[in-house]
Amino acid sequence: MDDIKTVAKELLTSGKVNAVIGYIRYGNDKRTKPFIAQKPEDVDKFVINNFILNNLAVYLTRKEVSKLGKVAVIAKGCDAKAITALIQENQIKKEDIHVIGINCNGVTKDFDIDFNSENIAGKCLNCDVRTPKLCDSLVGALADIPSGEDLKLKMIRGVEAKNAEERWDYFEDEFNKCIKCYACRQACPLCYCEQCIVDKSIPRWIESSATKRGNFSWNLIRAFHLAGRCIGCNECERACPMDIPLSLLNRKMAMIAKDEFNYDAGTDMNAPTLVGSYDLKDNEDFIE
Amino acid sequence: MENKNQDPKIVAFVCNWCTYTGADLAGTSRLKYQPNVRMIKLPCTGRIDPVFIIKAFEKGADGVLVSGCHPGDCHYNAGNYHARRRWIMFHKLLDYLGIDESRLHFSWVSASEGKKFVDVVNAFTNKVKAKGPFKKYENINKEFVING
Amino acid sequence: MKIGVFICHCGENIGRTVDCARVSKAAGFFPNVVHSVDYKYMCSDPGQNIIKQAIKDLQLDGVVVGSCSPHMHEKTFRKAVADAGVNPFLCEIANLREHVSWVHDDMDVATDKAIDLVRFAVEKVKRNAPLKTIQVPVTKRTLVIGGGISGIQAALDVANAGYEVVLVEKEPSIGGHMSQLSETFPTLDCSQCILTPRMVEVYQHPKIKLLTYSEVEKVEGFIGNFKVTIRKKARKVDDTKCTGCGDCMQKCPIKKKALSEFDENLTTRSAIYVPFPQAVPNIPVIDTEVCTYFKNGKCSMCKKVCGRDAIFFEQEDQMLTEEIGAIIVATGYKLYTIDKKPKNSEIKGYGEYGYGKYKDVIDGLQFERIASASGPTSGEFKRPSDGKEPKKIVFIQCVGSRDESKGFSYCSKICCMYTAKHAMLYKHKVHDGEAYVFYMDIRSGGKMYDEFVRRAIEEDGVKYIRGRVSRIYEENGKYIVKGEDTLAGVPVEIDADMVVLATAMIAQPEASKLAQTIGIPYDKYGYFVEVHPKLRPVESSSGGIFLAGACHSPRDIPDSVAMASAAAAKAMVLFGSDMLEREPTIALVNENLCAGCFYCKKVCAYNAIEVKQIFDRQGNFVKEVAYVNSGLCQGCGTCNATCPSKSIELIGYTDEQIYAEIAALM
Amino acid sequence: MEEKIISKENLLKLCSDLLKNNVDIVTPGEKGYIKIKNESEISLNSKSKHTKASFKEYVFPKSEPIIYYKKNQSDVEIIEPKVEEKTTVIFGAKPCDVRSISILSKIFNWDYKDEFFNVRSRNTVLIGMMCEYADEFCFCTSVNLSPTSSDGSDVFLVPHDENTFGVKIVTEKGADLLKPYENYLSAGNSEKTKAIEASVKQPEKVFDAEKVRQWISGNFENDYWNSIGKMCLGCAQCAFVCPVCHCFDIVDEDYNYYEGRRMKNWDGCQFDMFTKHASGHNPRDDQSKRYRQRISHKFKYYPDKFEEILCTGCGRCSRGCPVTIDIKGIVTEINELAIK
Amino acid sequence: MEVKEVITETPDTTTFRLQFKDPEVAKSFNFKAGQFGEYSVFGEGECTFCIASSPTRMEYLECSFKKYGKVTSALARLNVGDTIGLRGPYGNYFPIDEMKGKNVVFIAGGIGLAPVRCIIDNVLDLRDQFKDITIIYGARSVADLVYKNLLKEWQERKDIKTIVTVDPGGETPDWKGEIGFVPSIVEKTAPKSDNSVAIICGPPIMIKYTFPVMTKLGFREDDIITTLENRMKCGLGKCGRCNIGNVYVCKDGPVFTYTQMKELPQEF
Repeated sequence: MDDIKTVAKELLTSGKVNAVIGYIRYGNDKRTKPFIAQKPEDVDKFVINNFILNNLAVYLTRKEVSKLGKVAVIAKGCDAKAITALIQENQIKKEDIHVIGINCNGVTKDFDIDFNSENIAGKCLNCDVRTPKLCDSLVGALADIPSGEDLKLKMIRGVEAKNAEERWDYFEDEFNKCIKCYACRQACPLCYCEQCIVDKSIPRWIESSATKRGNFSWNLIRAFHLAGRCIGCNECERACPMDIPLSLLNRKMAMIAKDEFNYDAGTDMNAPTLVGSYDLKDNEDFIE
Repeated sequence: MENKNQDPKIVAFVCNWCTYTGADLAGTSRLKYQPNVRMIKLPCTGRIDPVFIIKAFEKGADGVLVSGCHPGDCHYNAGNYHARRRWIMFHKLLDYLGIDESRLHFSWVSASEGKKFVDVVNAFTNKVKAKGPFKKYENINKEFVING
Repeated sequence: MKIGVFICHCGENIGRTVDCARVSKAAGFFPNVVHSVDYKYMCSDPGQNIIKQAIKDLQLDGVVVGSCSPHMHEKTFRKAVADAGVNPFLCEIANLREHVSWVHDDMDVATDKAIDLVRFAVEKVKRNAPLKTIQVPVTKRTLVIGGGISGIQAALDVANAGYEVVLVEKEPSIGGHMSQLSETFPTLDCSQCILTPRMVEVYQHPKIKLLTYSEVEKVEGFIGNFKVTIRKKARKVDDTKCTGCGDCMQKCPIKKKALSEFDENLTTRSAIYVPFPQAVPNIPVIDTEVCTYFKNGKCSMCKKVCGRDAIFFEQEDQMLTEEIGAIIVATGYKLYTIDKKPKNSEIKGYGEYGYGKYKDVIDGLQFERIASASGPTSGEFKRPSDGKEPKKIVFIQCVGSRDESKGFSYCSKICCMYTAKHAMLYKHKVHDGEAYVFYMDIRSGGKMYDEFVRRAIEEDGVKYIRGRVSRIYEENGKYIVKGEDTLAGVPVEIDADMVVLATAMIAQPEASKLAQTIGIPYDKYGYFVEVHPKLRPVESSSGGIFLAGACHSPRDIPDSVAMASAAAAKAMVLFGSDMLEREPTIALVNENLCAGCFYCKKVCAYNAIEVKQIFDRQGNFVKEVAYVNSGLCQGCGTCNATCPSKSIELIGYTDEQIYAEIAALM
Repeated sequence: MEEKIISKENLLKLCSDLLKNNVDIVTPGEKGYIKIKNESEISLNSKSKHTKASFKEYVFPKSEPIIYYKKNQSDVEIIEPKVEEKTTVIFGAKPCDVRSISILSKIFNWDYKDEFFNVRSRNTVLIGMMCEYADEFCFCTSVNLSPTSSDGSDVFLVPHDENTFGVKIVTEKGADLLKPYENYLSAGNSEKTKAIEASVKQPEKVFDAEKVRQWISGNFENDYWNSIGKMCLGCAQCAFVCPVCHCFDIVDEDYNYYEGRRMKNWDGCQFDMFTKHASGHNPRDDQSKRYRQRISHKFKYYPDKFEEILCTGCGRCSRGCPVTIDIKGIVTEINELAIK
Repeated sequence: MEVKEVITETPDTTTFRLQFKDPEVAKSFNFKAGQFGEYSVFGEGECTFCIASSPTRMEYLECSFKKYGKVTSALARLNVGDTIGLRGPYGNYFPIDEMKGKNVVFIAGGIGLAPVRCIIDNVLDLRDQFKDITIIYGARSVADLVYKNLLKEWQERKDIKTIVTVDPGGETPDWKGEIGFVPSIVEKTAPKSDNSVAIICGPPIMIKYTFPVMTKLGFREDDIITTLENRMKCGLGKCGRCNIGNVYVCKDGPVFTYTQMKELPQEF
């Protein structure tokens, strides 16, 4: 793993960047945590393995990090998609960051479990960006990754197969677990609003109470605000302390975007965004 | 034909230039329609945010009607195109979440389509009436019942 | 905040189905409502005085009027409120007439609905902000789209008033359909003789910039401040050098390949051509579809003969932008082509009349060309097929018009008159000829119009048969016209030498596209729609865009000219003041909350959102935020709905106001 | 303290009886602390990992109405909701979780007494169970608790073997609960209990809370806080899953035009909005300041005021943190800084 | 409580004169100068500000607020006769008994006059128990001055010294008062510092620059008293929002001396 260290060290010593955001091991071998290296010697702690779950793009829009000046960030393919989307949405400028892409060999669903076909994260199974599309330098080598069953897709199909009433009941129960800690929002690289709509009090569109009604609206609007934007890193679901299967929403929305508009979020930084553009031929079967 | 107790409750979000004016035309033409719809006038369908629809359901609407200018006719050139794209995503999301699709109706009604306005309102009112109260939403609102 | 509610009975109009007293009583109990009354006619002077007095007596700072549609009297009431010293934008209208009393029968139910609507308005007005109208400067230049008689008239009127005009015509010459006509009804004066001087006047007018062979590509901006992009199509002839000598056309080896549009395909023209000899400007264009040079590069005869070196094969389309204050749309009409059934159309057409199949079955404009002294036959009546003089002509009216199953349900208005004219012209020249007219009704309203038709029948012996023609077929060099005389109740069969179809006037095929480009509504036929059929017949619903001539609906020359002058007058009214007042419903950015994703910018159709950089007190860059150019913003609110954090809000329709309305649903 | 023995079978019978007698039973399971419908849902596993969230919401709900109001023209009628007096048994909670109630009751009872909390906690019987789970995030011993501490429990269970439990009856409330079911209990074996307790592996004590408190007092402005603030994403997951975080928000919600309720909702000091004034001024405008508040409140302010550390060492906040900000690690580092 | 009178102080500042609907409550309600209340508009929420009237004048309560957020906007819409909720009084209060027999200096900026006005009125009602009284009040502009009538009344009184100032640029052509920022006016006025107590309230920036001036003038840190404003919700020392160090502003404050404030984490 000298590669990442060499690259990161070079970036820091040459002064090309003021900080490198990467991963360090924490606790046991099956856990990492994000780390911001500001001194060349800090990068010695950097690791790249199958437990680098965090999407570090989330740090790029944070005021505490942007204060640091130009930063480099280690990005898996999915993370690089988030960076692309952030550039599309004017949150960062390509020239202000340095993306250290990694040839990704998949990650686990969560920390503290073995990396194998059972525990591989769903997003890695059919990944088409194991080599990030957007990167300034690239480290690591691709290796075979375990194949596994895409359980989340299966769950989505399962939900789709239910009738409307069952679907409502299912989501009502899931959303009812929500405690409004907003970890999903904070962990999302694309939730960068200065003030979330749920915190807006004039008017309060979404009730901040963790009641059925407030939870339903919140989860619905969160999914809608990410429609055509979510790049599928699944950090929201991992961050949720109540185990609400948020990817069922986000992924479904991405599937709709693909079906309806052949749109993939975070693949082209110059492309028009899904919401914000239109086509004269957009489907209007449902409009009388 | 008219229902005294004003149920179901239907909220309509309409644009000022087409549907609102179309409804005016229905009035000038003295076309009768069912009285359940309460219209909220907006400048353009582009102004209609999905949260409006959610809020209307939260506040007890049994149905929501959204209507504006036909594609190409937008007073603001493209507001309805942007709106249409949002609605595509939104109505699919609602459907996925199990919100009964038939409680949300999208339509294009131009300023000259007083008759179509009446038809849309009547058909939708009948549909919602047949469905009865929006039980699912009532259920999540019901938590609210005063227990003091 | 103290709100007054004023319920109007509108005579009986509201009062008949809405219990206005109950509405005003209920409204009196709404929070913040301190005064609530009803009155017979709120919009009348005494009615307005009730409002003004209440404002003064009770220090109201919000007013709700339950009356007719805001589209009717919002302005009236806002002015009344302003007269009493309250900001006019603190007045809201509840539409109790068009949306309640006129559409419901049951009084209880209608009254309940009225109460709800008043409650919405009260909740909204509570959250209205006192606003000031926005003043924007007016560019005192007019764009006239279309160089037919309507466009010419409008352009000349505006220009003669001293304002600059840009006249855009898509064909190589101005003149439009009127230049094709022979004589005009009811006076039978020569069409070209009265039109040509006006065309020349346009060409020479110092205030008119004439752009022929050009089309409007894009219209941005708004009333008083349009930015119009015009595509000046490549003529392949340098118009600054060309003198219009015509040598090129003489020498052009292509003579027969192209049909003359001006002569309605009855003759041919060269590849480099002017549509007709009196064209303005008299500068040819090269039809690159047929020109040999453009096909295989072999010929360049015109270039060789041009003494001025004006042929410019490499010329490309040019884009011009013009700053414009008002737009007059005068794009005219087309005739219904009946030989082919239009694609994806429900129109079935009149295949049974054989138009397109039989050379001597022609439409009205073709007949005009034949009758015209400048036409292919120099005004002599010769039929297209063999050049023989037709001895028996059948004219059929309402081909396409007033016929929903085969064409359009409207009346094309001019056919009765021009058919009478055609028959008359024919009879004047072919004294032994017979002219038959099949008609449904004769519609000849207008000064000297009915007299004209009478003259055709009574003096010139044109035979009018009331009834429809079912079929036309050829037999022994004659066209057998089978129809029915519905007055006599007998079938009729005429062996004609020629048949003239008075086909419907229809909108230009590209009218809907143009309407979308400039942002005006159009009806299902493609005709542009006026904002009010009676009181504002020449204005489109988009401010600063006016309508003239047959692009609005079928009409004859005097009507078109009158409408053109009216549109010109409307433009000049706009130019009467230097500044324009605009509704202050525009978007406003909360810079603290804006995260600068610029989704608002993406959805703005007016380029009204700009990027603004924010710096802290020490001058360090903090972030980029959206900034609304209040001159460009039109207040559609699409940005507001798109903004995920609601950091941009449409004043007058803020989220808070809409929320309050929804919450007032109960 | 009286001690008894109960077999697993009887324990489940006991639960079954309680359920029949309209007592709510809340017990930790895979999906967190849940209210069970059937005693078979109970898993008595002292080796299980902590649930993701604590049982805090059963005494201090995530959202609860504190008043209802009905408005008419200019008058308002106020209806105060009543908390249902219904016994809830928290069954098989870990000692660290059990302790949270007594810590919380300090804040809810100094000066004004919060009846919403008090009614619920009064009706809650805590049956704790010895804990044999310790991972790298556990640090109960560092905050003066232990896996075998019955402190805070009304009844405390110590598994003797798979099918037998030592039952310590700690409080009168605990005794009252068990009284009707005495026949399920047999005589205790405190020797065995003691031996088992002694054999439980205790998490290593990694810091001295007093030293930490002192360091915080003198290091309000220390660069250390920035190093954490930089990494923290500012979600309130840590506060919401914490057994003793108790900050809340009060908002009004309209039900319809005339009626509504005033809600008390969990809130967290890591939110930017938490202290933001309406004017836009924010005393804690930076994540490092907010994280400093979190640590200071837990290890200095609360101890200063209530002589109680506002932390039970359960490690939930760290386990669940999306970016693995580990409170144990941080306080240990502070401890090291303090020693230096 | 019922709104009895609405006084518009500035375009965005309003004063309410309130009376209890229930006479029983009115009788039992008492408070001390410096305490605050939680005012609520049902459906919109609660908002915290001090009681601006003096406890010596119990026929009504007064409060003043500036339109900033959801609740204050809703309050601003209310009319005479409308109902609002009040919880309180909460918090501590100015040590009026300890101030007796001393010179008192009141310094306020902007809407910060509201809490100070309460104690000013209180002191003025017991005028003979105090020595020299100086009031220094400033606002951004003439239009932003609150309690204009009261200011006039104070300025006319011979037994107190009242100085009103506006920030440079905020004056109107006919402005007769001082022009300058509050701290510099305080320095210029130089009120007596021995046997004196100063009460200061205003925007954070004003407080920050006034403290050093006070010390320079010789005031003891214990005799400089201010009242803090923090975001509050419960007012009961529970919700954790107003927590600074180990104090809850809503219980242990809002009144603090300069000495106490220096001991707290600098987080306000």
